Amino acid sequence: MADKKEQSLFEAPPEGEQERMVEAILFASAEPISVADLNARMPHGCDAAAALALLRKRYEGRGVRVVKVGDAWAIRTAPDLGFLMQKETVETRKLSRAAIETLAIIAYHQPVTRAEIEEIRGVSVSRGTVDQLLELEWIRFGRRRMTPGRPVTYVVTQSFLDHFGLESARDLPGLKELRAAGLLENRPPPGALPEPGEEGEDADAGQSDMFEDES
Amino acid sequence: MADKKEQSLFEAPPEGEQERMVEAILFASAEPISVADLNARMPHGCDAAAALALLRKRYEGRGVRVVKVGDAWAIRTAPDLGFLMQKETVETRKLSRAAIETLAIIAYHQPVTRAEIEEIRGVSVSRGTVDQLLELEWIRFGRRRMTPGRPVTYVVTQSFLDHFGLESARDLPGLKELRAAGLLENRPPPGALPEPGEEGEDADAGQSDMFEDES
Amino acid sequence: MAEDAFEAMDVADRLAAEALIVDVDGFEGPLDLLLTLSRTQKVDLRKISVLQLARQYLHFVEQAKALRLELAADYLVMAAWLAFLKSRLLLPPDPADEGPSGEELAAHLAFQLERLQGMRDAAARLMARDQKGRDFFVRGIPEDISRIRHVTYTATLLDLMQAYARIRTRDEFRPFVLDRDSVFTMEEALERMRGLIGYAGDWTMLISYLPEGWEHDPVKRRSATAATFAASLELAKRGAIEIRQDAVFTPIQIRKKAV
Repeated sequence: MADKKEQSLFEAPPEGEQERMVEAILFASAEPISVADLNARMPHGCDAAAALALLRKRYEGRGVRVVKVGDAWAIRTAPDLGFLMQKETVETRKLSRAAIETLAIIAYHQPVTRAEIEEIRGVSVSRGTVDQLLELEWIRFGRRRMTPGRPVTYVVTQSFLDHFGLESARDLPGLKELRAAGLLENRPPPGALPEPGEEGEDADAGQSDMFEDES
Repeated sequence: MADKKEQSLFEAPPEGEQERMVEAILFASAEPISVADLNARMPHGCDAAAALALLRKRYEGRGVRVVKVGDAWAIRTAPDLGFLMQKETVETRKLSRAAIETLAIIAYHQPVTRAEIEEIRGVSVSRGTVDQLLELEWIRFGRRRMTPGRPVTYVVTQSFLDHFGLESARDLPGLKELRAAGLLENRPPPGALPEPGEEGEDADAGQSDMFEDES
Repeated sequence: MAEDAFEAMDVADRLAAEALIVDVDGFEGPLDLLLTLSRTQKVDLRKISVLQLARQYLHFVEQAKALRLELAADYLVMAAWLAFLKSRLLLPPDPADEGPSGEELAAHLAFQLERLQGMRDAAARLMARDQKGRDFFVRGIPEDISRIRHVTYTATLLDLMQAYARIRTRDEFRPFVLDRDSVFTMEEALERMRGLIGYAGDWTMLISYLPEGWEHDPVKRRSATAATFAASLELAKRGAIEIRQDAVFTPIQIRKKAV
């Protein structure tokens, strides 16, 4: 590289070489560079303006372009490729416990009012949780309940069934099956009145009711 | 290539267009970008590897070059034009002789344990030396060696390859000669039976692993 | 072999070795010193005379001692080892000796020196390469990549079922309590009798103290009887009542104890 510098003392580098120099300087510079600055940095006898013109032409129609910024020059992405400068990331997160419980209650007890969900969960249901499930399109509003206040009810959607691979919400396993699958571990004490099976039946019954409502 | 086979589903952009895209993405980044990242950012059906090959050819002999760094790609100025870049030159901290030797040993013997580095240099490796190389991000921890004590190993990084303009660790200068001369073998001292630090066999296995990994 | 081992170190080597002493701090340990010493032999490292090298090193150490230079322990350890190696190389091999031969040890030392030299050359070649930020440069104005983050939420059927199971189980799960519908406790019996006993001045049948409605259901009756009997024993113990029974299996009677 040293010989190139020396050579320039006697005569200017060839045109193509000057173009390479402008290219390298524009590429590496942290800010746009004026023609005067280019000339100052290039070996004696160079004509930065001419080299720049060649370079601009070379980059015509390329993925990047040589553009004028004020009275300086810089290399920039071609405007039609700006879309490449964004990186879309998709993050998959698990539903919160509150959301999945609320969803489960809606699926098993639909149509169900917010008050009913709260009664079953034993805690209040935040607006955000319901909104999230609505946004996911896993639940939607059902008919209003014909009780005082005419509260809205929630039901699960076709998207919900698709996501969980269910033909209908009736296919959700009842408590009996959940227990058989080992999902219910806390057995009530023997002789305790509410028989495990009964509750399952109950849930099922409630469910089919609701579905009749639906159709 | 890939675009042909996906053509039936999606019309991939024409080759020239893909080349422009790779050009724009590489120009926009100071860090090397992997082929996988390129493909992820380009429209469906693009073949970044093919576009890279075209682009690399296009920039041959120009002021900037398309270089391979490990399994990633970057655009860098041509080394012969470095003299124009005084302004951009980064003053790197002078590395001590110990640090340079340690770096070389890690590069040529990777993955290598501290004990092996010490065995080769004949002196203990100071913590500061390794810390400095880690800080420069030229080395990182590799897999633990499966020998008693499970010592950590060191390997060189993509930043190392990038800094020294290497496509891969295989391209280290003189690697073949050193290997042919048997100087990269971890030869246990004669008469040393199963002594601590006798990881000769293992080290070799690990090493060829590493280099096979590269391909 | 023994004979040519005795060849004297020539004067130039001696001078070179002595010059090294002044610079002892400049060495990175014994191996580094050995490598430097080996250069005075001006031969390929593979053809180096380890015996001669050992002598050079030992000479170096002696000189350092004569000059009262403080040598680090590892230099002395190496000196001891090289003295051992020297004797092995000079003496005919003892067939009874089990350890590695002098030649093997010498070959390994030569290998170590060659390897260290190899790595030094490699390091020099590496540092002589074009380097980023010195010889070639990265893009000066990198463009920001805007990140667009999409968050999708997911749950599996199992999550759903587990959640439901969790809720339902919570309902069923309460602290363990016996079903007490048919159990009359001693405490309850005590409470009941304490209230009634004041009124009865004379002997009364214990059975008459059973709570109302417990007399007919056999299960309840059994429990109430047991509790009431236990309570009466307790009251008798406290000295509040007296108990009597005429014969085995005849009715038990109680009365308030006269004060």
